[in-house]
Formats: sequence, C-alpha cells, structure tokens
Amino acid sequence: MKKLINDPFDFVEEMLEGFCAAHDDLIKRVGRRAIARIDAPIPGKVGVVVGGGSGHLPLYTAYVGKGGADAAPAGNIFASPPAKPILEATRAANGGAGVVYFYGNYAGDVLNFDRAAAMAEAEGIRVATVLGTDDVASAPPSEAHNRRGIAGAFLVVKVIGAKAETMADFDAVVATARKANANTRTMGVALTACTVPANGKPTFTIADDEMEVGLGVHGEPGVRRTKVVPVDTIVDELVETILGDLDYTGSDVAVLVNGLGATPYEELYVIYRRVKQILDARRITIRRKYVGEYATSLEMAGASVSLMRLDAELHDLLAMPIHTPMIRQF
Amino acid sequence: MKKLINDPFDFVEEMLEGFCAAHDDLIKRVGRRAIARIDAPIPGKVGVVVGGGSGHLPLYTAYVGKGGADAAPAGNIFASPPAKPILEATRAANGGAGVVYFYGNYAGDVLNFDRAAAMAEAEGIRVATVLGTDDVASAPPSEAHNRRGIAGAFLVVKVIGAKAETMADFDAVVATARKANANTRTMGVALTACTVPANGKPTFTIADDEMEVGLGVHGEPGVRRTKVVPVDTIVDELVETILGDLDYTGSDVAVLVNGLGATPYEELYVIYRRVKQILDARRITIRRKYVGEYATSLEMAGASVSLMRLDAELHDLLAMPIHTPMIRQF
Amino acid sequence: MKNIDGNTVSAVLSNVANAIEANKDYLCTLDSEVGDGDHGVSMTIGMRTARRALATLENPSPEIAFRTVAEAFADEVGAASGALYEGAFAAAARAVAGKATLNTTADWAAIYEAIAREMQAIGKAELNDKTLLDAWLPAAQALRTAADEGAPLDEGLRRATAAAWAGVENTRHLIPKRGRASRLGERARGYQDAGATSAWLIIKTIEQSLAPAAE
Amino acid sequence: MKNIDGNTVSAVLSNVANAIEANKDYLCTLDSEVGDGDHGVSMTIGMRTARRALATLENPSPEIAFRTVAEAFADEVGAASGALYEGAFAAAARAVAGKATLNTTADWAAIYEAIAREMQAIGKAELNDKTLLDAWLPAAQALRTAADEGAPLDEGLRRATAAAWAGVENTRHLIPKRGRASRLGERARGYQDAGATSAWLIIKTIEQSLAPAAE
Ligand SMILES: Nc1ncnc2c1ncn2[C@@H]1O[C@H](COP(=O)(O)OP(=O)(O)O)[C@@H](O)[C@H]1O
Ligand SMILES: Nc1ncnc2c1ncn2[C@@H]1O[C@H](COP(=O)(O)OP(=O)(O)O)[C@@H](O)[C@H]1O
Ligand SMILES: [Mg+2]
Ligand SMILES: [Mg+2]
Ligand SMILES: [Mg+2]
Ligand SMILES: [Mg+2]
Repeated sequence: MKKLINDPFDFVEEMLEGFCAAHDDLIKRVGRRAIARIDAPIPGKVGVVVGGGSGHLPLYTAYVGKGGADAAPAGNIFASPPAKPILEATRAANGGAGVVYFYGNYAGDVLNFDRAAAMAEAEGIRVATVLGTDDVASAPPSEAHNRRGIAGAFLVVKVIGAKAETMADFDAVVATARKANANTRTMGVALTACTVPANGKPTFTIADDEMEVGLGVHGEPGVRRTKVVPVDTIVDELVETILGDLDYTGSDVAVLVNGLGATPYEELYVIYRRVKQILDARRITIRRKYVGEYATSLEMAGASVSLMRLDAELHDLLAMPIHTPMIRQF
Repeated sequence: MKKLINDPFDFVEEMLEGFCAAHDDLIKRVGRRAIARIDAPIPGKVGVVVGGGSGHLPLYTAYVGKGGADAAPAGNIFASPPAKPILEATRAANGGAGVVYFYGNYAGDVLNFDRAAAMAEAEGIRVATVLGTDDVASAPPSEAHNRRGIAGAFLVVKVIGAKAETMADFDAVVATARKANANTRTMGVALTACTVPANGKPTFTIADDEMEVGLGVHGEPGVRRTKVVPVDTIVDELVETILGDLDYTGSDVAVLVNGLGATPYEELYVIYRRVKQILDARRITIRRKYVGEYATSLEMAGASVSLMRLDAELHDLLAMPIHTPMIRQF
Repeated sequence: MKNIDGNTVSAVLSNVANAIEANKDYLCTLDSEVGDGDHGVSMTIGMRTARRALATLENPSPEIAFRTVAEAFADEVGAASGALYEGAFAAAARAVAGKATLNTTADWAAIYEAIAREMQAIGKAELNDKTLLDAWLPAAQALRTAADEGAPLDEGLRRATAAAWAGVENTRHLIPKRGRASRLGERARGYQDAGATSAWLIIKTIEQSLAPAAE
Repeated sequence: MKNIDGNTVSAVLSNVANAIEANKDYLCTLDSEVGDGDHGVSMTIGMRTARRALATLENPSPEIAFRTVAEAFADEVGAASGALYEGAFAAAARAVAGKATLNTTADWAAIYEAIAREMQAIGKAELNDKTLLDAWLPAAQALRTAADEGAPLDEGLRRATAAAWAGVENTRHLIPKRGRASRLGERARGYQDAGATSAWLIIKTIEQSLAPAAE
C-alpha cells in the first residue's frame, strides 16, 4: 500500500502537528499526545474525554470541540494511548465536576484508560467510564457488553458532548452516556484491507470479488467472508441484523451511514437510500441522519450502518449544535 | 475494483435519491438531475449555479446551500450534465438578478453549459460564466486560461456563494468570481486509479511503487510518473510549482489540502504540516485553511494542494458561514 | 430494393445501440488512455435510452426516429459526446423532415453532412483535431462524392465506412486539439481517439443494417 | 563468570530491542491473523525508545535500566502490550531495587516472576488464555525451579527459553480469552499468539545475551 507519509514511525507525530496547526482556532495541545478544546477546562461542566488508537479520523481527536468532547489522547496507529496522555487529557477536561471517559471496548484501551482513571482519582478527579459496544457482529446478544465499539461511537459522543454542554451534573451525564450506548447498534462490511504504516503490509488479504461482513475497524476478522453482492442485499443484511438485535418497533431513530475510508460518498448515499427504504417499510421514523466519514480505518473500503433508538432526550441532544475540527452541525 | 453499488447504470440515480433524502432539510430536487437549496430562488439575489460530472462529492451537489451555490445539475459519473438539467438548475437559482455559472474547464462541460446558457438567456435569464482553471499541471502559464479545473473549485465556490449572499449585484459577483479563480492554483498527485462504475475497469494502471504527479481528477494523465517518495518531497514539488506560477510574495493565502478519496485524513494533515512549514519559511501568511475531502475522484488515493492569494475581500468572503449538505462553517 | 422508411431507420438506430453497447468496454479503454474512461458508458447510456424510446414508437417518420435519439442524448448523456450527438441527431432529423423514405445515396449524404456540420458548429473542431469529426467528416465527404457520382446507396455507405475507418486510424498520429485529451499534447500521440472510433462504429452499423435494403 | 551489573543489564535490554526490531514484520504478521497487525510495531516503538534512553545512561543500576524500559513503554506505546510491559518492567525494576549485580539464577527467577505476576495483575489473564502469559508464566516457573535446584544461571535461562517456546507453540491450540482476538472464539484456533511470541523473543534474547557472562 502506497501512502503519503514520511518515516512511518513519525506519522502520528506529524499528523498531530498538522492537525493542531490546521485547527488552532478550535483546539490546543495539552500534552505530546493529547489535545483539548481551546476553552477547556470549563468550570463546573462535566468533562468528556474520548480517545483510542489513531488512524480513525475524525474519531476521536476530531470529536473534540464545543458540543463534543473536551479532550482526547491520541495513541499510535490502532494502538490505545498509554495512561500518561489519557491523564493529561483528563486534567485538561476537568472543570471540577468530574470527567466521563468514553472509548471503544478494546483490551488495550481498557487497560490504559483504567490506569489513567486510577491516577486521576488519586489526584482527586472523579472519573466514570462508559465503553462503546455497538458492533453487533462482534458478540452474540447474550454477551452484548463484550462487544467492540465501532462507528456508533460518533452518535454516542455527540449525545454525551451535548449533555455535558447543558451543564448537567456528573450522574446525569453518565446515565445519558450509558443510555446512548445501550440504544446504539452498528454493523459493517469491508471490501479491502488497510495497512498500519509501520507494519507496511495489509492487515488481511481479501480476494478481488470478496467482502468481509462484520469486520472490526482495525481489520480484525468479521463474521463471514462472501462474494460481493449488490449493495441493497448487503444493506438488507446489515439492517436486519441490527433490527433483530434490539427492538426498534415504532421507534424514532438516528441513522449513521459511515464510510471506512476509501468508499466514495456517492456509495454511502446509495446505502442511505436503502436504509431509508427498509425503515420506512417498517414504520421506524428517521429523526436524525448522518451520512459520511465519521470513523474510518485508514484507507479501508467499506461502510457501516448504525441505528440509535431515540427517546426525546437523545433526540434533542443529537439535534444540538457541535463544532469540532471535522464535525460541524448548526 | 469492488464497489458498494447495484446496477452501475442506476448509480447516479440512486445516489441522488439518497442524497436528497439525507439532506431534505437543506436542499430540494428541481429536476431529475438537478437540485437547489431549499429556499431557492431568493428574490433579488444573484443565483449561483455550479455543476459537472458526478463522482466528486462534495463537489458539486454538496456545495449547494446557504453561503454556497443556489443550484447544481448533476451529470453521470465523470460526464458533464446535459443542457436540460443545467437549465432546470438555472431556473431554480434565478431570483431575478441573473445567474452566474461556475464549473471546471472541460470540453464537455463548456459545450453543455453554453447550450444551457443560451436557452436561459432566451428565457430572459441573464447568465455569466466563470470557468475553473486552477490546475497548474494541465497547461503552461502562457495557456493558463486553458487549464483544467480541480479542487480549487471549492475555494472559488465558497467565495462566489458568500459574495452572492451579501446581495451584491450581478457584475460585482461576476468580477469577484473571476478574481477568485484568477488567484487560485492547485496541483495534485495520485497514488491509485479510480473506476467509472459502468466501465468496470480502472481508468489507468499504476505500479505498486509509483505515483502520477499532476493527475487530472478523472484519471487523465498528469505531467510525470515517478517512484513514490516521502510526502515532504512531494509537497515541496507541489507547492514550489504553485509558487512559481503566481507571485505569492508577502501575500495572505488560503490553503486547501484536498483528499481524492482513499487517502486517510491523517495523511492530509501530514501534508498540511509541510505546506505550513514551506509557507512560514517564505513569510506567506495562512489566513484560512481547509483540510479534508472537498473534491474527490471516486476511490482514488492521492491529494492536492491549493493556494488562493487573498485580498481583504476574498478573505472576508471565505470567512463567512456556509451551510450545505457536506460543507459547514460557522 | 426495399423502402427505407421510418421503421427501417428506427431498426437501424436500434442496431447502432446494440453495436455501441457491445463495444462499451473497448470504447472506455480507448478513452482511458488519454481521457477519463467513460466514452463507452456515455454512448451506451444515450443509445440504450434511444433504443427503449424507439421501441415505443408506432410507424415513426425518419425525422421522428432521429429526433428520438437526439432526445435520448439530451435527457441522459451530457459529456462532450452527448452534446455533440444531441445536436447531430437533431440536425439529421431536420435534414430528413417531411421525407417518408430515405432510399437514395443523396438522402444519406445529406444526413451525414448535417451530422458532421452540426458537430463542427457545436464543438468548433477541425479535421485532424483528433476528434469524432475525423470519422464523420471523411464519411460525409465520401458519401457526397458517391452521390455526385451516382453510386448506389450500398456502395456509398461502404465507401463512407472505409473513409471513417481511415480517419480513425489517422487519429493515432495526431495531437488532440479539442476535448480533455488536448492538454496532453505530444503524450496523446499514438492513441486512437475514442470518439472517432464510436463514430466509425455508428457509420459501419448503419451501412451493415442498410445493406439488405440498399442492394 | 563475569559480573552482571547495570551496564550489562542495559546492554542485554538493548539486544532485546534489536531482536524485537528485527522481528517486527513477523510479529505484525502474527497479529494480523486474528488481531490488528500492529504488535510488532508497538513492541518496536517501545524497545527502540528504550534503547535510545539506555544509551544516554552512565553506569545505571539494574533497577534504573529496567525502569528506563518501563518509562519508554509508558511514554510511547499504549496498546495492550504497552500497558503490560510498562507494568512488567517497572515490577522488574522494583524486584532488583538496591542490587548492584544480578549474577544468580535466583536473581533472574525473581525478575521473571515479578514480570509474570505484574502482567497477570494488570491483564487478568490466566495460563492458556492465549496471551503473552503463556510464555512468561512457564518461563518464570522454569527459572524458579532451576534456582531451587541450584542450577547455574545459563542453564536456568536456557530452560526458561525452552518453556517459553513450548508455551508459544501451545497457543496455537488455544482459544483466546483476552485481548482483541478473544471475540473470534473458535476462528482464532490454529494461530500462534503474537504477544506470546514476542515474549519468547525477549526471553531468548536475554538468555543469549547473558550466556557469555553466565557461563
Ligand atoms: N470539441 C469537440 N469536437 C468534437 N469532438 C469532440 C470535442 N471534444 C471532445 N470530442 C470527442 O469526444 C470524445 C470523448 O467523449 P466522452 O468521453 O464521451 O466525453 P468526455 O470527454 O466529456 O468524457 C473524444 O474522444 C473526442 O472524439
Ligand atoms: N489481558 C491481557 N493479558 C495478557 N496479555 C494480553 C492481554 N490482552 C492482550 N494481550 C496480549 O497482547 C497481544 C497483542 O498486543 P498488541 O497487538 O501490541 O496490542 P493490541 O491488541 O492493543 O493491538 C496479544 O497477542 C496478547 O498476547
Ligand atoms: Mg492495536
Ligand atoms: Mg467524461
Ligand atoms: Mg470521456
Ligand atoms: Mg495488535
């Protein structure tokens, strides 16, 4: 895989340098591997810290900003950040009302964030953790709490950020964060692999006429490899799996059609069209819709569909404005 | 190339259906292949019509909205729209103060837009045309007016849309549009090809260790094929070529680092970092900066750098808000 | 010799659609070399739509048959080729207005001339600019000469096809002056023009479709 | 027999860095099968940073040498392996605190035990969970047994390497219970664990680096 990079071991460093320079009106660096919104910490506001491995922009560093997260540590490509930058982000986010962590449920992230949480609490910062577990393909319903977190993270962070922005108290933010995650499901499909720059070889190989259903966002194997079929057939499988996992009957929902990197936006809109057809037929009402690249996997081709089941609170929080380096909603 | 599509001949139709459904709060359909901002036409405002072949989102249909264009026809993949949808877009954009066309300088587009312009004028709609000619790689300075239009279109449309939004009169909008284009230069590099869905084969082949410098956004050959080198070296060539083409000495500029589709955002930020280093060293002041996907070529990997030389008017127009399906600036 | 009426013209144009569609990939590959790889797609979209519309017509006049193709290009195609063929088929329609049959060499010479002339008016290209005119202009000229010499229609059409092919082959040696390839200059030499090739395909298919009637 | 002082420990750890870096691609490939393909990268980043930092130390104590590696992982790595090795090397540092030399089998048994114990405390994995503990636990056990039996250091380290490799080979038959591969269940059987493999590489490199001193 060809890449527009210099030394692959300098990649994250150079990326962060460019990111911070490009968005110096919105964010600031608060550590070698941590950034925060320009006005953080906000006294009295619950801080929101999100983060994980790099290689998924806009997730997570570009979720930092007004109406989004307060701060984010950035790990190496596909590697959880160490505890230290997480702690730096925690301090930067802490306006005295405690800090909520939200990140994807991966072993490495849990190890490092838990360490950071212990260190933060030792400094007197109250911390609560909510894990993203939206990937229905990664574990059966009976083990839903063990699932991986993937693109649905965007919807959950949007909700948490908005809730914190209302100056809700710590317990309320945590409760809403848990509710948001509990009501979110995602399933995706990949057509091509991606390459960790310092590795240099694709994480997996896939034939020219095959796709991997339920693939993890780092190239972890999915549930099934199969021939590429028309996208309507693929979307039917993704959405039916989600609808079979959580009861959406008669619900309002938010839809997120997310591109993994190489898939053209045009294809994402074709997917949205099919999602809407399915939900319309089932009288599930789309109240919020997001189509684009919200959580990528470097240059992987593929897409995922997320549905968040909405109550009035989740709806109104999604509808609030957000202004981050890559996510803007009026 | 694998794609998430159904019948390739239905691709544009299905894409537009999804696009219009996803953004029904911002845009409306005004013809089978034409869309307009939801509040168009705006009485007394100069209308702005942009457009071209599909496969480049957000260019051009997702440039339609407040602070952007009023309407856009959408062609087949990489094919100019016919005169008819251009005329439909023109009517939808016409608030009685005339309509300005802006599109990339390609033979097919010129033929079809000119036809539509003649038809619109026969209906009493005043039309002026400004061609995007920012691609420095596509012709020598002596033939600058024959150059192709590529990603710099975003900056130019941003300026034109903002100018029209100020309710400036027809001549003023046209003059500003010409000035914006005349001050904009772009050069790009491609690492992989793209595939027109109904063609099914990549438009060109390129070795696993090669790149094409100065490639057109539809896969037209560039100026030079060469081994992939570190991105700093590539950026140096792109920026030096641009700086050698127009005198930016002591100027304020807007920078656009644009991804062609498959290139991760992380790499775009590495590019921005280098652009900033070069411009800082030359005391060229970056006043506005855009890093992301603003004009893609389906799933092509690669990127371009655009510089717009700013006067106070261009700066202030770029700084104005814009709210379209894929471009949002507060 | 049979009458070449509107139904025959409609059938001929449907054959053209089939020929274009069968050669879609070939035309795309040619356009990929120096262009954007879509010429076969654009021509297929136009002619497919035309074929569907032609199939719904009952006893069309030759004029209506040509106009139907023009409208298909106008509605569905765009691109350089779409604008040119929309105009070209509309000009062909005007050239045959009022005629019930197109049995003579002169009838078809007038059609080819109308097509070539309109394409030139729209696209501003000259002979040897490496465009589809490098097929249409020699074809029209060959057919006019045949008509002037009193050659029968089948022979005239054969000569037109031969002239078109010579024009296509000649494009390999040319530098493009129009269209998106024109910016490549010397680098575009050596490649056969996609638009000239589809033009020759149209011309050849008309010849072959009319051969039984024109004998 | 030479003294194994802090400088020797530092040299040993630099050798480990070289061994890891030389096997980066191998470790990534193993991690690609069921994980995310970055294990060789994470270990390389940690050990490279450690090697650079070690090179700046003047006559470090063994404790400082181990702590320097722990800090490199703490600053630069992250991931599952980073958290585990940060803790593990810090535990090794604590285990040798105050010692000027590490000449005995018991010294190294204490180090390996500290490493394995800390990794277990952090990662909550058990033997046969298909993690790096499947190399570290048997290695620590083998070294402790060797120490209890009064075996010389070089023999103890050789036994530890052998036990680690047996553990690595055994991971092929296991279903992962921890880490990102754990969601794959049966599908992860048959693949050798990346983390166990890098653990064995570390253990083997320590053995080989100390062989001349431990003879
Ligand atoms: N101005 C022109 N006059 C005549 N023919 C032209 C002109 N511009 C382009 N062409 C023809 O159009 C062909 C390309 O058509 P097509 O690929 O369908 O359009 P586009 O270039 O818009 O993608 C060229 O091969 C050339 O023969
Ligand atoms: N909880 C755990 N306890 C012990 N080892 C673990 C645990 N989780 C993962 N590992 C080890 O870490 C290795 C993967 O490391 P690495 O690829 O660097 O991290 P990541 O999984 O975060 O990408 C696995 O092969 C496994 O040996
Ligand atoms: Mg990882
Ligand atoms: Mg085209
Ligand atoms: Mg073309
Ligand atoms: Mg890994």
